[in-house]
Amino acid sequence: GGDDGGTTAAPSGAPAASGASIGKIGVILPDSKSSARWETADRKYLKEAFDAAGVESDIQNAQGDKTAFQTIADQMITNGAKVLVIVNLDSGTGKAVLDKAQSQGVATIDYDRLTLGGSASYYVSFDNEKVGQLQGEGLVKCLTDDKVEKPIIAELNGSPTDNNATLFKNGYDSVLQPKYDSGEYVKGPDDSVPDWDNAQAGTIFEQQLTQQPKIAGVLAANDGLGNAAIAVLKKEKLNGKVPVTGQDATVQGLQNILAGDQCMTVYKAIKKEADAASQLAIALAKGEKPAAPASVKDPESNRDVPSVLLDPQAIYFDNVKDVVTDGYVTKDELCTGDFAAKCTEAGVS
Amino acid sequence: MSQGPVLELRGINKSFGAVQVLHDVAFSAYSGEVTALVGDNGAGKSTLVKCIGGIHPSDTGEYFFEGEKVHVGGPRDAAALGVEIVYQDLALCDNLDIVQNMFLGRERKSGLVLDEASMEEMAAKTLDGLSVRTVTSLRQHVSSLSGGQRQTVAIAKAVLWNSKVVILDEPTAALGVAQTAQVLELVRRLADNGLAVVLISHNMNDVFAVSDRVAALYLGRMAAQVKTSEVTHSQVVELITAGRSGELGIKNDNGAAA
Amino acid sequence: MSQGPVLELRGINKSFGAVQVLHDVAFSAYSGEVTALVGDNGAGKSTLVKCIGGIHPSDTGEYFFEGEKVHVGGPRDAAALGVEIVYQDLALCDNLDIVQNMFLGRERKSGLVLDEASMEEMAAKTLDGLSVRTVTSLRQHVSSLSGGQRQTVAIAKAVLWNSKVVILDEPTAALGVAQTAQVLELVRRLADNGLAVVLISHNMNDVFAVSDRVAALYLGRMAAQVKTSEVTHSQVVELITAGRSGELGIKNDNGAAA
Amino acid sequence: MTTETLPEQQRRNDTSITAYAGGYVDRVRGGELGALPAVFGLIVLCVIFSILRPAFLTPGNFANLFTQGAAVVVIAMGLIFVLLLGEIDLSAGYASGVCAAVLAVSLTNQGYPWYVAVLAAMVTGVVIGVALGSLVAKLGIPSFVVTLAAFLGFQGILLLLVKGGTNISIRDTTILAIANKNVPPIVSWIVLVVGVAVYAGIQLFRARRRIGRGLKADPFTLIAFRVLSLAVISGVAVYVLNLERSRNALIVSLKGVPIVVPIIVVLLIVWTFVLRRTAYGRHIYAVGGNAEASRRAGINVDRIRISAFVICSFMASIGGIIAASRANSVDPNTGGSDVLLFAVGAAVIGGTSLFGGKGRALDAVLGGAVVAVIQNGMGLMGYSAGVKYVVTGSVLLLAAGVDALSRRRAASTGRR
Amino acid sequence: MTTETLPEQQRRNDTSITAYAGGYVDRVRGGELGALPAVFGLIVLCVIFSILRPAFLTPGNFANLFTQGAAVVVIAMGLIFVLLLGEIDLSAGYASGVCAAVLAVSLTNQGYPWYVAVLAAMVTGVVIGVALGSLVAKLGIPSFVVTLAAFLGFQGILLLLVKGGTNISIRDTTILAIANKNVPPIVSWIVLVVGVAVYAGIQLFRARRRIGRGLKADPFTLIAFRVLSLAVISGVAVYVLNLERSRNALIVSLKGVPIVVPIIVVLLIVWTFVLRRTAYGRHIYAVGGNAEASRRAGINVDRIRISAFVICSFMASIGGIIAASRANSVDPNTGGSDVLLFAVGAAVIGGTSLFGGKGRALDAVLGGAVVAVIQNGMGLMGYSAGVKYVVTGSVLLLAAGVDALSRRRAASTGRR
Ligand SMILES: Nc1ncnc2c1ncn2[C@@H]1O[C@H](COP(=O)(O)OP(=O)(O)OP(=O)(O)O)[C@@H](O)[C@H]1O
Ligand SMILES: Nc1ncnc2c1ncn2[C@@H]1O[C@H](COP(=O)(O)OP(=O)(O)OP(=O)(O)O)[C@@H](O)[C@H]1O
Ligand SMILES: [Mg+2]
Ligand SMILES: [Mg+2]
Repeated sequence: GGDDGGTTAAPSGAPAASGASIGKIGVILPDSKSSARWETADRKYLKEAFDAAGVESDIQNAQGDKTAFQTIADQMITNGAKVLVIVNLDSGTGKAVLDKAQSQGVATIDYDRLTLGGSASYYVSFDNEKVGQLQGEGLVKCLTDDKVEKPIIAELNGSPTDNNATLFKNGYDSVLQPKYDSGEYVKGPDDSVPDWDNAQAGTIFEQQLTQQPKIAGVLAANDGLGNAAIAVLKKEKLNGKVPVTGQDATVQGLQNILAGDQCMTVYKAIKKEADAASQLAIALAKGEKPAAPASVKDPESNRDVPSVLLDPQAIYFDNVKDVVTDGYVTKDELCTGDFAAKCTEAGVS
Repeated sequence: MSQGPVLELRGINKSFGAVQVLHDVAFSAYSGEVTALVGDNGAGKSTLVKCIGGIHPSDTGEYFFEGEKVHVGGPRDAAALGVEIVYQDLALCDNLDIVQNMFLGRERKSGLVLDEASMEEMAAKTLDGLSVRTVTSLRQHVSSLSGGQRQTVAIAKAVLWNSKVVILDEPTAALGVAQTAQVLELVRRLADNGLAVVLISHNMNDVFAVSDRVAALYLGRMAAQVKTSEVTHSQVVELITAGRSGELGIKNDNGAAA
Repeated sequence: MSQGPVLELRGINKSFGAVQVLHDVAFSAYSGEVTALVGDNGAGKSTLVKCIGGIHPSDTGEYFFEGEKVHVGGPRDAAALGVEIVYQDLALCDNLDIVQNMFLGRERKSGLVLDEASMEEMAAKTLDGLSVRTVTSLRQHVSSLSGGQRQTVAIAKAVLWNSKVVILDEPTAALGVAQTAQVLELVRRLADNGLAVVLISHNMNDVFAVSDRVAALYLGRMAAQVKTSEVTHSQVVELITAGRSGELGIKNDNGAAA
Repeated sequence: MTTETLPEQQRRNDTSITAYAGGYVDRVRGGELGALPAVFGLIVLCVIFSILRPAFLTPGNFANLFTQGAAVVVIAMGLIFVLLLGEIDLSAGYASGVCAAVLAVSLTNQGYPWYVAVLAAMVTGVVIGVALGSLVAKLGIPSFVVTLAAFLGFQGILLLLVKGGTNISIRDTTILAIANKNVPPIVSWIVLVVGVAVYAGIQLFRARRRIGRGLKADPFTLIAFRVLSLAVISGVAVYVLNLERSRNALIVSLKGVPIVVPIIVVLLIVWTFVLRRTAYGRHIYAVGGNAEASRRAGINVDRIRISAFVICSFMASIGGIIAASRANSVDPNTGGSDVLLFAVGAAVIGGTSLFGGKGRALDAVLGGAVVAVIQNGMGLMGYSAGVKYVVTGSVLLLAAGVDALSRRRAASTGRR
Repeated sequence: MTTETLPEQQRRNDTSITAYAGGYVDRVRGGELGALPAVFGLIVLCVIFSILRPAFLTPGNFANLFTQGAAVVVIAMGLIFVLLLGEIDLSAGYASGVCAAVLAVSLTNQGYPWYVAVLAAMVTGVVIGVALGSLVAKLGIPSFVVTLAAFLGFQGILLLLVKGGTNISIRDTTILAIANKNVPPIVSWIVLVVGVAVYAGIQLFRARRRIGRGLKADPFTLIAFRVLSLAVISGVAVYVLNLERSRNALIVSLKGVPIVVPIIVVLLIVWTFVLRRTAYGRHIYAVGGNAEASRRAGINVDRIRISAFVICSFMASIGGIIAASRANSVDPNTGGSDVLLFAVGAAVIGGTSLFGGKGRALDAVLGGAVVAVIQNGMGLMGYSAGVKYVVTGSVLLLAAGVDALSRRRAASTGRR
């Protein structure tokens, strides 16, 4: 937390004066509701990195609204940004923004999401399909540990309007589908949760369970959805018996893992991603042309986009401590009340 | 002058839920004559008028116009027949001005565009004839008019058209002395021009001053429809308050209203 | 019986936007007397009543009640002084029934709970006294009432309370013969009981039948306020339509309304 | 001049049940349908879902229905006060979210006991209501604009409270119990019997008093019929809810009336009482029906307006607490997405008018039930996201269409 | 009995500009404020933002304002027809999304030329309007419920059209030009001159005709003043938009009036004409003011209702096309999130009443401008997500508060 104080302070310092040296960097985050990471982690880390380099920055959030997304981009260009770092809401608006920036001589970076057919100079990301894959593998691991025979799997997918949710689903289905096909697992209910809304997720999962009382594993696309499923399972004291997956390594998710209610979560070391992006951005702002370690082929334009790709990490009870060690979650937040003992057990220090 | 009635209703029944308001009512209006429709409060006069105007569908009953049986399913049907009505609750649109209200539903156009100038001219002429002195502007919203001014607008609206039957439901209730005289004069003039005029009023002087026939409703039943010249003031009052007067009126009055 | 007036207004001016409706109007009402307020349509009678009732704030002017200067900022202030008004546009809530409307704002309670039974009883008694025969149920919504029935409910609502001044704005406009007689009788009775009654009416017969004083408004100016016994029928009509009559009335009438 | 007896008086003694039943049929035919259309729509929906998915008819699903619909019903109940005035509160959903966040922060971050946290949430609701109501009543800004601004503002406050998008878990067992635990069967039976007895007592007492004063009263047979229906319907509901519905009854027994049910019943009784039996409730209807007439009748219209917003936001805070309990956590979406639309929709489907002056607390429950049944039933169908939206919309339209068609008569008799 | 001259007639010749100006001041004092409050709120906002962020005042930002606000303004303009009747269309946002999706599918997936695709989108809009309008007018289901169902249904249809979560790119240059290209400067000057001349001509012609008939007409000085103001304001706007606003003009020149501007101006003129100068427009106001009186006047109320929904959905389709052009793509969120609330909010801020009977096409533009300025200005401020929501809400309230306070007098003179 604590992001508001920092950002509001920045623009109040005279923008034109200090920006003259190496120009300003604009960052557009996608929303604040699909995942906690944007406002709590990305904003913080990017800000820290820019401040440390003494570069002026403007970090804004489009709140899931494409129109707002484009408006913010317009405003940043108006405000004199030299580099634009965007997390697109969809490739269409993303491309519109990138093209407009390019036409105005503003350098661009695709952050976390590749804009198909876009013109970004660089792409920095975790692999979203990989995230899904880890979730699928995690669920398989927990089910195998519990030695469940022919488990019925329920899937709680992310927002139907969110392309990332589709990517996650591609990832975990690539693990689960072969098992369904071979008859090892049974495919149960499979629903999307509008707006990643946890309250609706609760109702949806409750109905999945009514429809199919023998659900033995839940693939929930993030920690919030996972928690909603766990809340329902708790009513029947099925929590801990039915493994549930997650994503984002939120305090809530980690605590659920410590309590044994959640099987795993996927941790994306956002600091690394943010650092990589901010380094590229600063270099671009200085007029340099840094090299990238990898490249990704844009399937739409067949362009090789210079890229920095980072690996997501699956978190189970045993390696919860990694997240704390990384500083992504503090021990104080995590090990409150009853969780202190669990933390010790899990080796969190 | 009296041939057959231009407007004739037979056997009209009308209930609102459990309450029967009109019982087997017959009513006629003749061209060139003023028919006064009288009755106590709640007798069903306005309801009868609304049935004539197609506002309420009647439950049963027949509707003849110029001798032919017609079906009036809504206000547009009535207007098409040439029946103009001033309702007691003065159906005006408060958010429109005087001219707009007067021409509502029958705006004058030149091409696609409204012909405001000619409408304003006609409205001014009609209102002038009704003794309204205090209206500051014809472009005033009717919501800001006094009670009498509203009533005048409603009357002016109804007499602006070439119709065959004009029905006025208590048109002078809110009018001043001079305006009332003007409206009564207008009523007479309309009848003399060959229209059938129906006038609802509680004022017996007015009724006797202008009407040719009197129809008295008593608790939803038609007590009598007679020539004005054949009855006296007090007979009509008796018909209104008791439903009968000597020979006239409802024979077997059991007094049940509902 | 006449000491000082219980209600007195002085120098009331009231404009709506560009239109000045009341010009320096003075008006008094005396306990035990019926004051008739007359005037042509749009003369400003209802506006004056609304200023008394606190519905519209007057632009300038003084308001005395029982000899003391008071400020009436809204309907609640007027009601607190003991002024009850029946407005011409009958302020009733269409979505409530007769009893609910009659006791609106002054419901009877036993403890926290509304005392429906006693309210219904009182309402029935009051309405019985006003000759309403056709109301089927006191629990009928007022939206389904006839014009006269609505007016009766509004009158009954105002006379239900122990007030010092009762103002009736054209109370008999929609009423039948019998009901009008009842209301006029009621007006007289209220005055005889020591209340100050103000009656607005366009009917000169009614005015002369019950009133002790006549106040005539002409185009927003007070033309005259005189004892009824001292003027003739035609003098009052002249005051209404021309603003003066011989000695009486506005001296330098320039006829400008606006 | 004649002083005949009022027909009213003639009717006063005509209080037989047949006359009453006849009157009811007439009223229904005349368009005063009350709860009928919503109930009818509800029955149609339930029959359809039961046929398509037998799981719909299980006791477990019946219990789920209540907890799933509770928050929307409670918010809708508050909204009815605002709607009765012809106003709207777009922010009620996020207001519930903010209150839930206050609850969660007090409980989890600050470690206060549950009653302090609940109090804090409710006070937040009241404060919000006072602020919104004052802006609408005193400044005269249209409520749509005020609450649209609040809708945005509260979204921000919610985000700030939950620190930019994290979920705050709720672990307090008392709060969690609200939406997740049940009343012991024996208690529910006792409450049911006492409740029905009290209801019967009040009805009889009132009828006695009216007859004592010579007024028309409900016939005793009708009262008996009402009491009996209440007893049967609630008895069946309690019986079904008291059946074992656990999937593994050996490990954990799951039976009883969910705790939210008595909460909703109490709120329904309280607000119905307020609206129908107090002067305040009467004034709400009056202001909604004709604000100017109410002002002339001496009602303090501003105060009524403000109070309605206070009640609305207060109920939103309770809705927020229920939602937080049900989700075991609070996140920036709590009270967001379609909560508000569904709550207003519930009120309107129940029969409340958006133009003011017409509505009952029961509307929220009936309309909320329709919304909850649709969502519950659709959850069993296993459609893909797109199809699900389309079918949900169509079903909603179907339920509302049944309602509208059965109300058609109302229009034809001139009452709208 | 006396036939005095009407004061009206006395006044008819009193057409001097001073009398007129006096009348205007009186009208304003009397509460007939027209566009003043919204304009005033707009100016306050612009001043504040300009002081806080000088970048707000650049030509580039001025041009952005138009493209940013265009879709909402267009949708709001259609909504005004529905609001004028006292109805609501919750589905207008997603209807624009569906139409945009039809456009995108026709263009990109089916490869039709742009005019076919635009036609398909518009026809979709009209069909939607007919469906919604018929359900409201013929079946009598409350519009809130019908359009809530449609709101859900269209979300689903949109998802199905764009196949779950992906998006469809638009590459057709004609469509892309709508929101992204500009009118050549010379053309805009010519159109401006011709437009002002035509306006002046119409005004003069009308005044002549009225005077010819002996009616009160606007004095020539007033007409001159109006024409001059129009010329100056639009002249300045065109001048600023024709300035070079590219940041590196060598690479690419960026100047001219964005193409959406003439589109909005044309729509504004057309709908203003329809509402003010045709019988149809008159009937819209009449039905919104008093549906029963309109029915009695012989107006086909059902047809008016249906047509209003048709216009609303048709305008939504145009809004959708503009949105698609601006976003270069269509995805399942097109027309979603707060588009609808902002559109209704724009209409209400502009001065349209939700109770019907009061509103103008211009309201959509003025209110839309307020909304666009707020979003534009907030985009320059660099707040975090939560703070931004809160500040946006407060600023909206501020703009509406200015409006409400300046309208206060209206209430005190008894006109609401
Ligand atoms: N929509 C309605 N629903 C129920 N009852 C109604 C409705 N409209 C009218 N009534 C009842 O029908 C009866 C006749 O009403 P109507 O308005 O026709 O009387 P009226 O003769 O015009 O009386 P008035 O002289 O007072 O205007 C009244 O008792 C009234 O209460
Ligand atoms: N709110 C308002 N705005 C503008 N003008 C108004 C308003 N209210 C009344 N007027 C005007 O003030 C004048 C006086 O109206 P008022 O209602 O007081 O007349 P009145 O004497 O009661 O007439 P009537 O006998 O017709 O009821 C009328 O010309 C009317 O048009
Ligand atoms: Mg009548
Ligand atoms: Mg008057």
